[in-house]
Amino acid sequence: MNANLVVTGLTQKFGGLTALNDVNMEVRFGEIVGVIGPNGAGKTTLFNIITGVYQPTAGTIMLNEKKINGLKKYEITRLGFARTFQNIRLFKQMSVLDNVMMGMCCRSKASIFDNLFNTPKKRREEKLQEQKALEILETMGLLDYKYDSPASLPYGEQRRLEIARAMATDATILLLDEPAAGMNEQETADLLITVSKLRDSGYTIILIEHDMKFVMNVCDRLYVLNHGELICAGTPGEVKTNPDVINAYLGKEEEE
Amino acid sequence: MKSINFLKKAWTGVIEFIAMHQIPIMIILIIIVTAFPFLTTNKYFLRISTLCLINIVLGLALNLVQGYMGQMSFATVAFFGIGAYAGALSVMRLGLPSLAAMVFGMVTAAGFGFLIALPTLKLKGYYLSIVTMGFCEIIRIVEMNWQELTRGSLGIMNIPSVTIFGNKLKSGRANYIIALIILVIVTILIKNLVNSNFGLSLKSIRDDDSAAETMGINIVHIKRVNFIISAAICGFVGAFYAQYVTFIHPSSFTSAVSQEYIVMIIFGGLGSIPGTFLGCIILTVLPELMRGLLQYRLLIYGALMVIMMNFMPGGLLGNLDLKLIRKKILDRRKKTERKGGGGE
Amino acid sequence: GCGEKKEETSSGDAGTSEGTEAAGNAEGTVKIALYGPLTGNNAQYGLTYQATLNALCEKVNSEGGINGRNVEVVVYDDKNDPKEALNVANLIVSDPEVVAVIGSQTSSPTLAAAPVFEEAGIPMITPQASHVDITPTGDHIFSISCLATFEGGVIAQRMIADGYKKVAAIYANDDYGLNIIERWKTDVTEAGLEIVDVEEYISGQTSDFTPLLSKIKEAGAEAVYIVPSYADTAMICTQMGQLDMDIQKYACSMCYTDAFLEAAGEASEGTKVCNFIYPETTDETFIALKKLLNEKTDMENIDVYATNSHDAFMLLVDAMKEVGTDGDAIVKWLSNVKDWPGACGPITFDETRHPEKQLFWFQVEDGAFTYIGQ
Amino acid sequence: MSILSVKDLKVRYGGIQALRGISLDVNEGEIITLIGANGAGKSTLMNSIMGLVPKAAGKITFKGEDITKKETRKIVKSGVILAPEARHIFPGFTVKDNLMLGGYFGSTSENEKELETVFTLFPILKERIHQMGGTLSGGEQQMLAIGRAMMAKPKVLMLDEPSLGLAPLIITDIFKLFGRIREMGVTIILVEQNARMALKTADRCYVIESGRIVTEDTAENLLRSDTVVKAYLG
Amino acid sequence: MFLQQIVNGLTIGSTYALVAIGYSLVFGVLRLINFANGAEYMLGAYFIYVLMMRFGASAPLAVPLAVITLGAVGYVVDFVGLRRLRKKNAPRMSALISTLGVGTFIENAIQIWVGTETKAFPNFLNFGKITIGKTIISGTQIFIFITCILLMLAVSFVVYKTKIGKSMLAVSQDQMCAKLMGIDVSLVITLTFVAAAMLACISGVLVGSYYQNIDTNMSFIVGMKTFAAAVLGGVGSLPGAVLGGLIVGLAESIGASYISAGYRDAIAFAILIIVLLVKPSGIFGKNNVDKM
Ligand SMILES: Nc1ncnc2c1ncn2[C@@H]1O[C@H](COP(=O)(O)OP(=O)(O)OP(=O)(O)O)[C@@H](O)[C@H]1O
Ligand SMILES: Nc1ncnc2c1ncn2[C@@H]1O[C@H](COP(=O)(O)OP(=O)(O)OP(=O)(O)O)[C@@H](O)[C@H]1O
Ligand SMILES: [Mg+2]
Ligand SMILES: [Mg+2]
Repeated sequence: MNANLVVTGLTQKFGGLTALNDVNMEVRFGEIVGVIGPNGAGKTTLFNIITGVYQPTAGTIMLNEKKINGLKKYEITRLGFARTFQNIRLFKQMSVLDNVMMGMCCRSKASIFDNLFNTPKKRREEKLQEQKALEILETMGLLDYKYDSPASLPYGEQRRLEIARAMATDATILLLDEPAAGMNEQETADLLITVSKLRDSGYTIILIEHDMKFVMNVCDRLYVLNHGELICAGTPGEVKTNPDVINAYLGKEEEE
Repeated sequence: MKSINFLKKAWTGVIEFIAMHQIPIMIILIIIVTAFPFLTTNKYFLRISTLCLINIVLGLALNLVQGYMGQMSFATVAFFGIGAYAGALSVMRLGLPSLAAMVFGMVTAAGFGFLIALPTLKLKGYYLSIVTMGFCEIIRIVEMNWQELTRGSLGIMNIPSVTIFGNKLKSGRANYIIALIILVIVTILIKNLVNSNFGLSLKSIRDDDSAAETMGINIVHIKRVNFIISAAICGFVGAFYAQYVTFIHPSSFTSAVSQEYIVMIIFGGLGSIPGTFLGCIILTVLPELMRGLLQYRLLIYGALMVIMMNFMPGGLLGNLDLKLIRKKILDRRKKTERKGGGGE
Repeated sequence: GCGEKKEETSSGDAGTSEGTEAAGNAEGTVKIALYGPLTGNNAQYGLTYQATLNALCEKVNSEGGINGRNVEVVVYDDKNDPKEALNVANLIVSDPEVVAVIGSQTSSPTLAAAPVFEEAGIPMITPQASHVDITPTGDHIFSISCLATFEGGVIAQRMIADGYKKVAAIYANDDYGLNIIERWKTDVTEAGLEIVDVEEYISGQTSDFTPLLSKIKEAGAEAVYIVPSYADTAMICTQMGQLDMDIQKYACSMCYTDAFLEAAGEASEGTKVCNFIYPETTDETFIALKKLLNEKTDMENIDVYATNSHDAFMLLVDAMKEVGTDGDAIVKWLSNVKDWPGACGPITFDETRHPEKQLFWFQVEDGAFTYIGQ
Repeated sequence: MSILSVKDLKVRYGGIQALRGISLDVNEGEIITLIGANGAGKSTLMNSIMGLVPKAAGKITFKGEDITKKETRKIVKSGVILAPEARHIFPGFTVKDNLMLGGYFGSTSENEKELETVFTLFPILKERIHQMGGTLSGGEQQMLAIGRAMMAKPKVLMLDEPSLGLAPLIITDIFKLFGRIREMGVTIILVEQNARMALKTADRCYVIESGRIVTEDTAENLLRSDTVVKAYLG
Repeated sequence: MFLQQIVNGLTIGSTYALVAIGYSLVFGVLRLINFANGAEYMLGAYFIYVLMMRFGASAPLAVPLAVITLGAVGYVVDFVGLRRLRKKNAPRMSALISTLGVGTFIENAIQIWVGTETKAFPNFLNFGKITIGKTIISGTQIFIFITCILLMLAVSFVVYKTKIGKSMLAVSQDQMCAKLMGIDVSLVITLTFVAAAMLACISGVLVGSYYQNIDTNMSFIVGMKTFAAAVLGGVGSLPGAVLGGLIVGLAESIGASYISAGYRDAIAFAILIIVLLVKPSGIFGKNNVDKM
């Protein structure tokens, strides 16, 4: 199988600080890949580079053998990437439904004139969009909140809404930054099911998470970063027993 | 306490009623405002109501930038002025017919909008505000100084009135109707726009622009298009305004006047079309009602502004989204129906 | 010409309003509207108008009014803003009882509003606005002030007579300044003087003139004509002092006021100022007006704002005493007045519906104006 | 002796009733934990103790003194400190400035000393000492928020989801730390999604559901209780 | 002449700078444009005018009295216009309109109280002149420039080096969190308003005495230009505000003499726009990193 997303020699420096150093990585179609590592290891930075927030100091990112770094943020999204944010960033003055529908705007075929004159084409498109948005909300279990303001949602639901919004962009690759943070064990378990379902419906998923139970159960492969260096890559089983990883990240006293 | 609660309930009731019957209410309103000039012969009433209509159009255009895109802009009046001058000059020097002059005003203003949007919309927040303020001042100073074209501070006088099919429409009544037609069209266009994908993109830029861009929105493009649409609307009414008042002067197009529009739409409620209507009408009519107070007028006006903001910080109808309310109510009804149906 | 183009509705309006007035108001008061800046940056002038007219109105009424009918002055504020002036004008014409209008102070609000009165057939007299384009609006529009260009010519003559060779000017590019400077330039150049520098600025938003003055100084002018109103002129004088500029200054009639002396202080010494009023005049109208205003208001020295508004008001009163309150009749009467005794000299409207007047020259000496000739 | 007690506290956000009459007592020197589903009202409870949200009804006392209506700053001064949900560090201040502000009422020399303790706990913060708070990684920000709360030398330390976004190794560390802090006589109120961890550290626990306390017991008992295990421990 | 223009430009520039510091201060703490600032500046000058010209007070008495009174006005502005809004967590726009309302109120109150005609202002800063070559520098100009720099240094010291300054900066970033640190947020904000009003008063007085003239026009124009100056330097940065003020002053003075006097303000604004296009956050403004 061909690798879908290939990251080679990625380096990111902030002044004197090297947040990422020569990181190589491959993600294949339909996989769930986890990125783990201690705090400040550079995981979020990796996401930021992939989605075009930062321009890397060195290295390339290829999607289907096409270089994507250097593109603008919105161009990358239109290639099929979508992400969630570690610090939740929902649109606070828009309803939950609008937050999701907003994700579809980048795929809209309606021109500005269609929008101004409310042409049948635009109305048709909007109807489809709304239907799809409601479906996505339903999958994420947020349908009851659809007209609420996202700020009034509990933290965990806000995280789900972020995923819903990302899905709405019609992405094929989802980048989830700590999707389970702030969720209790029950909710994490639900999320696990949701994420697996997403994979089954064809999404490729890259996720960052500190909840090891979640990561080990859902990911096909893991990359471990430490101080910006890739220290280990492999299946959850391999990673779990890697002494470097245990030393730097997991800790020895795994009780459960 | 109880009475406040009661008021609140009554208020939500009214809003819900309006939300549910938008179309009939609109029709009734349009009939009333269309009939208005035929019920009065008072020129002053006509003048003020025509001004209200023009102000609402400008308020709506500004709201597009400030309410939906979240950028305080002082450029509204600059574009209005550009439209007015372009319209007046094109009628007087090029001999364009009225409607063509309005289109010319619109295109000119949109052109300027494009020019300043090109580099400046990368700026955010107050940085954009000050640039638009500077732009407004520069335009006014050009209007003042380019005497060969604009007659500077002498103003342009004797601008021919609006002509339709060769008939000069000098009466207040005819101008009122034209202004009303412009307003209705602009309102429909803006309503369409903000309720579309474009509107969603705008609102998301307002709430969090980097997140919006990460969700695939070309924010520079959207902002620019929006800015230009707003400028075009201002230019169009500007050209109409020139032909309506027949005398234009740079002092009508200062950033201080822009500030008045900013106040109007914040007063009415940012990001709300009915709010803009209300804010613009109240703040156009109120100073007129207070004429009798002479020099105390502005003093009281200032005090009212503070009091109003203290008690209704979001403006009269801030972020009131009738479409959303309607959807909510329909949704609620559906649910209760379903429950009721299950019971049987 | 304009009268024929009038639309049905508006001429209908005018007809009905006059009809009701004639029928229902025969014994009632006669309303004269005054509009001008009562707030904003020029409010002091509007307030002077208001005070003068109120005093006069009281006097006229106590002397029996207009053929037994009382006069009432209704006041409107235009903030010196053309847009507001238009609102106010429409408000005034929609009051059927208003017979005539006095207003406004500067040219742009006057220009903006004049067509409205012309169309409604209401006579309007502007006490101050001097722009050439105002009275051509229509035959209902009169001005008490000389054309702005007139003063430019007078000052040019004075400079020529005083024998200066290199002259400069500084003016605000408002309606007044623009009008006046052209005339001055032509006259001065025709007489063979060299104009070394002419500086313009935007009025109302400039308080720092040093860049302009430094340029004038550098250009080596011997005399400078300072066109703007007293406040700016005072500031210009002060700043000339700070820049050690020892040049003869000429100022316009608006500077003939104590406020100018006070504001400019020492820096005003030597400035030559022209004025329409000669304070030691024996003119009866002027003395009577001064007495009245000294009694009724807190004005001590009366200025052109008081005299001109007096003239406008009393002209209207006299007209109405003779021909009644019909607009066209008043216009006809006004057009025919000859040497009507105004507070600064007799008034006769020429074909431009402006009067001709005489200017007197003064020089500031020891903080006071000294008469130096006509 | 109860150091902090809450009586019948009610809080409303517009139409939403977030707290429907909460009562609890915290004894000096114990660790209590609040568990409950998302949106149960845990953060609201902490925020209202701090005087950040207006209360509809109820009474809060600290050391016998009524602090229901007190300003936040006075509550902080008397020694009740909150490390809020979602970190809320100052993005435009350096790590050091953030920490120094935590010791707002302390003298500079005291703060310098305290700083060292925080740095031994979170060495990475020392490496980032001159970095702007806003550019820190999520976990680093969380450490900063905890460290900053400790700088104030609290008598009652309230932590709203302190383990959010922290690596497993650090989580075990901070829970150990809580034990140590308690030894120093500090009372701790802990809100955690990681309920198992929290219960293991805590003395007592309140379970909150939709703005009401439904269960109150010792942590040990709850760890054994079927319903709680089922609902919150998965 | 060029040097003369520089001197002139620096002088007006310093007066802009003084007001701009006030803007930056309030903006730095509240992220709010205080539209009442221009009115406070005007009120300061008029207050001195009334004290000295109507009541015959001497300058050493009148100036401190005016500065203190303006401090009180700043307090009232905050109390009347903003305190309630703060409690309600109202959007920033409404606070802005509220300050605009207060500003309108003050300006019109002055017009009613003192009248709109230009007033002669006592020249109590008359320190003579120095002539260097063809360039004349008056003592007043030097005084204004030095006062401006000193005040900037003093305010910068307070903001960047003291605890109260730290509190101000904390409040500017996150009010809720500032409260949790134990900062008296309301007090900090009030103090900021008081300080800004006092600064505005000082510059109003200096400007009045420099031109020996005050009028009711002074607030809007200066408000606009100093707002521009503050943004040019980078809003929230005090040295930036001063630099911005000086640049606007110089641009005006040099633009007026070498390009066109009619276009002088246009030139100042054009420079502002160009600078912002090159450096979107102003000269000393920090580029906020938006970490995702
Ligand atoms: N814009 C920036 N400027 C300076 N330093 C930065 C910037 N962004 C990130 N860093 C630093 O780079 C390092 C990596 O940050 P990153 O956010 O990628 O960590 P992370 O792996 O996501 O950690 P966590 O699990 O805590 O979220 C951190 O030490 C952070 O302080
Ligand atoms: N600012 C707010 N405006 C409106 N509703 C709010 C606000 N903050 C919280 N709520 C509502 O109050 C209730 C309690 O919220 P709170 O944040 O206290 O819950 P929590 O127990 O801390 O949940 P979480 O585990 O998600 O942090 C929720 O229903 C939430 O939707
Ligand atoms: Mg991270
Ligand atoms: Mg919470």
